[in-house]
Amino acid sequence: MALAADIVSWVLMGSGAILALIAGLGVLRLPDVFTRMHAAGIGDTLAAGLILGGLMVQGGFSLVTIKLIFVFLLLQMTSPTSTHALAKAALTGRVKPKLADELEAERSKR
Amino acid sequence: MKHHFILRVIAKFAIPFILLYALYVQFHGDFGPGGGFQAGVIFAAAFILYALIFGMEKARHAAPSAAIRLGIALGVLIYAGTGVAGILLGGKFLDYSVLAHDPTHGQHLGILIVEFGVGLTVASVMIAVFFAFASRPRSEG
Amino acid sequence: MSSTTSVIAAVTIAVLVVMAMALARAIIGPTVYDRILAVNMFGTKTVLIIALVGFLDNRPDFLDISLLYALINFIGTIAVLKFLRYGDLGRASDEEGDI
Amino acid sequence: MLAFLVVTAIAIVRLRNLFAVVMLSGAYSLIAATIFVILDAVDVAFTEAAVGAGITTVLLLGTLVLTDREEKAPKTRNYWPLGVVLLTGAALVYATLDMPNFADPNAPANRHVAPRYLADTVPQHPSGAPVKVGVPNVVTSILASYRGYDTLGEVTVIFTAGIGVLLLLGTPARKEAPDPTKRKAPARKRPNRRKPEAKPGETAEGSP
Amino acid sequence: MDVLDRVLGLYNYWIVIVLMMVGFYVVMASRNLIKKIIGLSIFQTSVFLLYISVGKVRGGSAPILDKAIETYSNPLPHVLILTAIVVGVATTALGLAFVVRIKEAYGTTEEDEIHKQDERSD
Repeated sequence: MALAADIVSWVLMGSGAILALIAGLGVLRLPDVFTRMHAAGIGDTLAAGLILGGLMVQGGFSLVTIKLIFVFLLLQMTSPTSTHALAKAALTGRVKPKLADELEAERSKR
Repeated sequence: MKHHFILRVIAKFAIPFILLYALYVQFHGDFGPGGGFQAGVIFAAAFILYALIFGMEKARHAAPSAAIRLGIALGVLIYAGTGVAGILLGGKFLDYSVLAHDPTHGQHLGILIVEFGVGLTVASVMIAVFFAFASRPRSEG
Repeated sequence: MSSTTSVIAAVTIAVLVVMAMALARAIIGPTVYDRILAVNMFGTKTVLIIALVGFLDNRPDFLDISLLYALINFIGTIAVLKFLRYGDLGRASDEEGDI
Repeated sequence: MLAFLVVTAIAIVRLRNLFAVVMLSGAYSLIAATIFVILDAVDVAFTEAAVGAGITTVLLLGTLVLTDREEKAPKTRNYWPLGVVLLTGAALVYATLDMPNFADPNAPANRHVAPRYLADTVPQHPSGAPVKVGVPNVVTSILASYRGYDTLGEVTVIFTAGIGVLLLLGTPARKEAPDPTKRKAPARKRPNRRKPEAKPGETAEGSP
Repeated sequence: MDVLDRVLGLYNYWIVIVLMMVGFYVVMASRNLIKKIIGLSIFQTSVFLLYISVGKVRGGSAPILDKAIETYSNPLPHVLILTAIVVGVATTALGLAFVVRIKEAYGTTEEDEIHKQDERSD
């Protein structure tokens, strides 16, 4: 039973770490703010959630797990919010999405 | 940012928890990391978030400047007053052992009160400083 | 237990690498939004690092700190974004009341 | 982590956009706090995270709102600060050669009073038996009990700084703001009195 | 081996010195007052780091008493730095308030322009 829990937590943490790495690569390599936001936003939320979930399984039923749940909830709440606010600010700012031109071209063709 | 409904909803949801967390940090400082300084800063951070999202007008309403100034002074007064209370009860300045019958309890009580004073002052000063910066009109040139 | 510890250590190293990437983006980022994004991500990863280090040290009581980090990170991002709107909209006069 | 810290610091030096500098100083604070956690100083990390990453960033942003956002490029390049810095750094590195190794349990700093603090007792005043403090967080008990005088002085410093900021920024700017509705602080009744040239309609609008 | 040991043992202090010098350089070389204050806070953080490094004990844990733990790090530097951080932010706030007032009085935050205006008014 303990082994099963361990394995579950390893899988969760490992996939979280891999996702985090992918998100990091995306933030480093993608061409403009909005595409980077995809990498960062989704990667952040899901990777953080998975890693915290793995730790929760490690912690068992205790105060630690409750605190972890709080951290988890807070992250799930605030991270998308700030990504949303950032996207909105970037859009109303001077930044133009890189794919906007192609989108326009596509639309005019139709 | 009138259209930021998401921000508003999230903030409305989060601020009570931040305040509660500040109180937890304040009074749990004896057993875990935390204490007056940290709690004060977190408490102030909740007000700063409120002011950022709902505007200075409402924030001033929530924390009137007279109350903040009172808080600044009162925190220091609580700290020093605890010390004086030690003298009056027959100890030395800031000697908490005489505050209760059992010296250990006295120490505990003294630490708790003093931390409360610290937290009050820090929170009030941080809120006051932020308000001073945020509500200052921008000068041209 | 020891294999779990090594898994946690590996995850910690991965998160450190991600932090390095985010930091690089924050330093080279061409627009301010890139920097905000990277710093926000950096903060999230810091939360994870604190939690992981707590488990590595076998003293996971210190999750309070990572809770605090998540909070502060959020507040910082909101403050920065408000500042940006503020600057872009020109002068301060039309703001403050309804941001 | 230490390498991160150095990289961030150097980036702060190189960048000229003050906004980016503020962002990076927030990240710098976070890194420092993480290092504090790794070095077992949880309380310090707590404070550094809340203060450095939260309050200081917000205050710096508030200052940037009120002042410029770009640093102007220096007209002349000056090399003497670099020289002074290198010289001082070399002297300090030479001085570290006498320091004990990192994390040495027998370093003098760790053998002087720390064991007494960790024993969790205070000597009672009229030469009685030592009193148990009974507070598990040693940092808190030192802060409030053993070194209560320090902390009292320090609270006074914060008090004074708060009063100073209020004195500096609580009064209105000398130049009148172009838009009277912008001023909204109820604590500022003085500008209205000191504004004889304002039209009556404007003042009425300014004080709803 | 001994040299390597010393280098590893002093590595932390050297990082502290590098940071301190970076902060010092910003304070001296930068003409912008806000950047000077940020440099000052870098300097401060390096001092904090120095203290905390001194207080670390090998194999020690965070100084929160627990029955299961034998060695703790030295709590005294933590206390000193705890207060120093809060005092640091208070002084930073005061400095920033001064910068705002200077900006209002002179219209700039660049040091040399302020000097120029001072000379002109003499």
